[in-house]
Amino acid sequence: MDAGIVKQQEVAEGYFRLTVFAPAVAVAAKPGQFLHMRCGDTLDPLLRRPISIHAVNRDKGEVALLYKVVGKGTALLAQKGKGDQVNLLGPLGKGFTLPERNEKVCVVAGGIGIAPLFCLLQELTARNHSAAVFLGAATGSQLLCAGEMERCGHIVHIATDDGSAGFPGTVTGLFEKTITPGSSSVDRVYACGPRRMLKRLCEIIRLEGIPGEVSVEERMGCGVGACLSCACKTRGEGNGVAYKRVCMEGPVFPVGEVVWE
Amino acid sequence: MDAGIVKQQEVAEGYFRLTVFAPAVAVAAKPGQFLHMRCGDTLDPLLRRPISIHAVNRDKGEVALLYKVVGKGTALLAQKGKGDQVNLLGPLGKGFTLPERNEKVCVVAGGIGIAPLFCLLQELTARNHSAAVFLGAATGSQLLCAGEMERCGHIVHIATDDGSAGFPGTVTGLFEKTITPGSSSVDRVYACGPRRMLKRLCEIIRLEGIPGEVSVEERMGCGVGACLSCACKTRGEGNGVAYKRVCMEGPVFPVGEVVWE
Amino acid sequence: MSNAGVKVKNRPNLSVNIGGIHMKNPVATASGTFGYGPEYAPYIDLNRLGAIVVKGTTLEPRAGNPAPRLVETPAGILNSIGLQNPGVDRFIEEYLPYLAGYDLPVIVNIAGDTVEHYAILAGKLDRAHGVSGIEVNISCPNVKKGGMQFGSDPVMAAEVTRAVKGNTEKPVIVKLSPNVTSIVAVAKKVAEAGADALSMINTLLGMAIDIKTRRPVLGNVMGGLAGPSVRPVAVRAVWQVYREVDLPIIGMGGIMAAGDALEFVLAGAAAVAVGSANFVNPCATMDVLEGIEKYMIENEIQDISELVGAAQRFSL
Amino acid sequence: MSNAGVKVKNRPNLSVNIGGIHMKNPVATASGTFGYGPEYAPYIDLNRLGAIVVKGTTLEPRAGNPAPRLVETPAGILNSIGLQNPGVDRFIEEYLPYLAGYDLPVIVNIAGDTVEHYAILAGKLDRAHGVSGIEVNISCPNVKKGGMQFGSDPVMAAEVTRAVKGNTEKPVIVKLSPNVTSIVAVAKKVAEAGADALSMINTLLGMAIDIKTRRPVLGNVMGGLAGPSVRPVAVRAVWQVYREVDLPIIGMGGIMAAGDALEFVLAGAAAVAVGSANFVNPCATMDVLEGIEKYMIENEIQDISELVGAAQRFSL
Ligand SMILES: Cc1cc2nc3c(=O)[nH]c(=O)nc-3n(C[C@H](O)[C@H](O)[C@H](O)COP(=O)(O)OP(=O)(O)OC[C@H]3O[C@@H](n4cnc5c(N)ncnc54)[C@H](O)[C@@H]3O)c2cc1C
Ligand SMILES: Cc1cc2nc3c(=O)[nH]c(=O)nc-3n(C[C@H](O)[C@H](O)[C@H](O)COP(=O)(O)OP(=O)(O)OC[C@H]3O[C@@H](n4cnc5c(N)ncnc54)[C@H](O)[C@@H]3O)c2cc1C
Ligand SMILES: Cc1cc2nc3c(=O)[nH]c(=O)nc-3n(C[C@H](O)[C@H](O)[C@H](O)COP(=O)(O)O)c2cc1C
Ligand SMILES: Cc1cc2nc3c(=O)[nH]c(=O)nc-3n(C[C@H](O)[C@H](O)[C@H](O)COP(=O)(O)O)c2cc1C
Ligand code: FES
Ligand code: FES
Repeated sequence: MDAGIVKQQEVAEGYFRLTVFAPAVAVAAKPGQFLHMRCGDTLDPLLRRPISIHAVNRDKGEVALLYKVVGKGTALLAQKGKGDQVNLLGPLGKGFTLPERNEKVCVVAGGIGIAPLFCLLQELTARNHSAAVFLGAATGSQLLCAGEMERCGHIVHIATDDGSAGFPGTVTGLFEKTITPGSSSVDRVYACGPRRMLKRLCEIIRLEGIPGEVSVEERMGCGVGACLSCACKTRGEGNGVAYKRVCMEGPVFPVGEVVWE
Repeated sequence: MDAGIVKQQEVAEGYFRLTVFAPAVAVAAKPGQFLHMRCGDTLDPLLRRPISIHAVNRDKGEVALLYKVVGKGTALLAQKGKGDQVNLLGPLGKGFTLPERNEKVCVVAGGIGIAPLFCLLQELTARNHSAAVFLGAATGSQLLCAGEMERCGHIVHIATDDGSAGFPGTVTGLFEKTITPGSSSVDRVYACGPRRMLKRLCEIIRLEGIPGEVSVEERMGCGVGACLSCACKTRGEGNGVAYKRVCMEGPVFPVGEVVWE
Repeated sequence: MSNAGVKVKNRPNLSVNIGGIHMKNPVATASGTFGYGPEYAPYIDLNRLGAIVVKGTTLEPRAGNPAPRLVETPAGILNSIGLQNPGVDRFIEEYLPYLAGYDLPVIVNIAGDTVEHYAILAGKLDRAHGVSGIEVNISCPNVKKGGMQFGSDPVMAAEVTRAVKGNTEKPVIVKLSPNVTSIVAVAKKVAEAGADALSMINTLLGMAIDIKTRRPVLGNVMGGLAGPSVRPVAVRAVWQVYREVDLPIIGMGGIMAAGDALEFVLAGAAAVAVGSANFVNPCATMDVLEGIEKYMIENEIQDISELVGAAQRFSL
Repeated sequence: MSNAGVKVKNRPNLSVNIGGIHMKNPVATASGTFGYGPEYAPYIDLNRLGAIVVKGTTLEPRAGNPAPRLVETPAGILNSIGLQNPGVDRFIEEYLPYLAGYDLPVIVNIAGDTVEHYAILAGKLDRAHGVSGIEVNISCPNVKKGGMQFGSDPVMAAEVTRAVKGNTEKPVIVKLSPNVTSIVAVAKKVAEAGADALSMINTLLGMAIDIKTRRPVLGNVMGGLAGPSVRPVAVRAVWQVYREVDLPIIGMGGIMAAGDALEFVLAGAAAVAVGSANFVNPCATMDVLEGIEKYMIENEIQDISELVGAAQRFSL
């Protein structure tokens, strides 16, 4: 479907927030799901690009995306402005499982990984549920959404690789340092970020026996489960491994399911 | 080189006039030469598109192009607007040989063929030389530049295929009907238009023994003479034929040189 | 073209017969790009397809190749899925029944490590309810054993064809690889061995390297190139085979729109399959179908067969 | 990579030796896409090129194929120039002297109808002043006789190679066709026959049909596909040949930018040639060169040879 662009803003250098008018998507969207976006009109780039649903405004029928320009698809998307149309499919994929009312929730985001997690936090806010957010970025200027999350009542812990803001180091380092080992200070973790970060985080929380979910990325073809491109290695039945489709069975997987390599 | 777009106007449905700021081109351009334009930024479309120099304003450093949207290259070009940049090479090719001061000049244009001929007429105007212009189009709304040419003192004869304006029929039909056979009412003819039209026109003027030049089209690769894609069959030495490069030896050829098939 | 000049009053006839498979129109899906049907049911009415060709099926279940399995290339897609599939038995039990609910020919794409595998697969599918035809994949570049090796050698290709034909009454379509010196030579041998139809082309063997990591991008190193980038190669293959081999051809490779499909038909394809285009536009098959019909009406073509191979008339 | 970790202080070494031809950098032009030099002299300093490979040259002058000779395809170019050229004698007399004014290796691409033609061409160029090497084109899809036929058959390819080698002391590069079942098989035979280097790939055989006229677009029906669309096929060819044949490779096919060139180098090409990209950007060769140098500096590579085939280390 084609959706009209309501707003496009560069929120930090190379990071854009795109708001489209897509009431059907806004109604159906669940945190963790994604849209499959056509970034240009010609055969180059050819494929759609998956972008997580970042925020939803059901009243206005608006859906927001937060993305980083990394290649030609996202660069073309960033050229579009208010009034332009953009073609999208979705919402696609399986979202996050929402926590129980009384659970202590931690959200761990590395870089642009905050994109889908913000949508989850938005949902938690609506349920008067606040979370501890661990937000990491390469540098202070790339810490996205921190203020907005705090205003919604979430507690935001910050880490930057270059130490320009908050804890100097990785967000997993900060998380590890902050949670009290062995205690039940965390009931559930949601995470999204670079593969290395997710891998490390999963090690930590499995040691602590904390359940959680991660949103993973893989290169996609169809986005609808037909092409088997987006294979994610997971623990299968028995002790075997099986490839699951990030676009259908994911992008959100239980922490224990993903086989990191 | 990149040139800034000063103006882009849809002058008739599907026909655009694009003005760019390109002082070096404006100074060097000769009527009949062309620019090799990059229409998009991605690999599709891949190649540049040749477009004739339509008008030149040396004082302002501006060059205008007149083009018809026929495929994806021209469609992309038409999407650009004031302030955008467009990459171009040129001026390329060999232009028209200008007439002697006292020659009676006829200009015959079919459809978008008026594009390069207008530039020639502009040059004639600058020399106080007026021409008889035969302007053909499918329908009245596609008769381009007629008013402007009249204002410059040229006499414009009109033909439309559907008879909605001027002579009902082809522009070659009108030309044949108008010139007096055997007389010396025409000293020199310049023409541009569809291949079929040029072929017919060349037959007529060769019968009458009138010299002239035609601007022909061929699919181009490099535009600079390196790839030999733009072959035009011409009468070679002796009685043989030889392929000449439209981008180098053309696009303007003497009437007798082109072998029409 | 006896009807030239006569205005077409009725809707043109788009139905075709591909080696015994009746298709209500010439637009099929390409194996591996359309799953097993349900994936695209939210987007199009599957009943409007000429045929569905399902993902490559093997004797045993296959896990497929390691990620990444896909990388975009200029106007193309390089993939190395590696025939991930549940195996023929689970396919018949769990996936095939869904399609029984639809009124469209189901063509099952099969791949084996050995000639015998192909024969067994053919036998199992022969007995399965709801299979209209078998597409023999001797051209998959993404598996270690079998696959493209069979398709690269005319003699082996013929052997596989005979083995399949010997075990089924159902129409057999052999899918050819473009990674050969002469696709005509392979096609001829396959025709002699009894194939009912040919489909072409499977993907071109290719690869991409990530200059940051300095490694091949695909987990499996090499992959198969598909998409609009390969269309000129595919149209050429159809053109060459049409003139030498008297079997219906299903043409594919980079069909994004109706005009592309018509290129294949004019070159000699009796039907076409839409592959990667589904990823870009989930309604691509329907857009192609409607575009072909529109072209026929505008050009007063009453039967699609008038167009098949029509460009050959002007050839050297 | 003994220098890993050590900051590169001097500019990296980009010079390469291709079978005896010393190139100051690995960026050459692809035959047929760069004319004879003067065409691009207004845009770049020819002296900065690693080498120039001129248009395919034949014994007698050739008029070339009828128009249209070129059609754009998705991210590609289909051409059927048909080796239009003034013939070797006029080439030597009229075109070669221009390049003598420059300090760069001139490689002459030759094509013949028969093995003997190749031999005679080699002899004439051996005696010509200012020729640094001969590129043997046994892979042109656009001529009726010879051309790709020689390149499709390993035995014939070897025969042509031997004939050329027998008639010249100059380095001989054999240009391979991708339109074969096994490019490695051809490369091996050509290497045995004494080739000093290989270049790959020439164009893929393809065609396009105009659905309005219902005819092939190209005047010569079929043509050769080049441009970014074919890059995955070309990189794969270089990758395969590098592992099996011990000759320097000039890689080409769809190089538009430095990153593309580096893909070829990492796959195993010791040098690269820029073809169709010149049409899009007349400074493409210089942009590629500068980009390679930048990559080397950023990655602390002191000599381009460290990168040649580097991706092979991670292969299966
Ligand atoms: C389910 C899902 C949700 C996503 N949500 C977001 C989001 O909300 N915001 C956001 O900014 N990004 C998101 N991404 C990532 C986004 O899809 C890619 O950044 C985008 O496709 C890159 O397109 P491009 O054309 O700009 O870059 P390309 O030119 O395609 O690639 C640029 C670089 O990234 C690499 N690359 C491209 N795609 C992938 C991939 N899928 N995995 C690993 N490497 C890759 C390429 O090799 C290349 O080096 C998501 C991805 C998935 C799978
Ligand atoms: C020297 C020269 C000067 C020109 N000047 C002008 C001008 O001033 N104004 C203008 O509107 N056009 C001009 N043209 C034509 C213009 O270059 C083409 O219309 C343009 O390249 C089409 O690009 P596209 O991407 O829009 O269409 P495409 O998608 O490339 O093609 C659309 C249709 O046109 C056909 N086609 C494309 N190029 C050619 C060709 N060169 N010859 C024959 N058929 C072709 C295609 O087969 C297709 O059917 C000129 C051409 C030449 C060679
Ligand atoms: C992701 C993907 C998976 C494929 N899987 C199969 C397969 O299982 N069996 C098969 O015969 N062809 C397979 N193919 C090849 C397609 O059926 C088709 O021949 C090829 O993609 C060319 O068509 P296209 O350019 O329209 O995609 C696959 C192609 C793609 C892109
Ligand atoms: C217009 C054109 C003309 C060509 N002429 C020749 C030729 O004369 N001899 C030859 O060996 N290759 C010729 N080629 C092939 C190129 O040298 C090169 O192998 C091919 O185009 C792939 O590189 P590219 O994708 O960078 O263009 C030609 C290619 C094009 C596009
Ligand atoms: S992207 Fe096609 S199955 Fe997931
Ligand atoms: S377009 Fe390349 S020679 Fe004319």
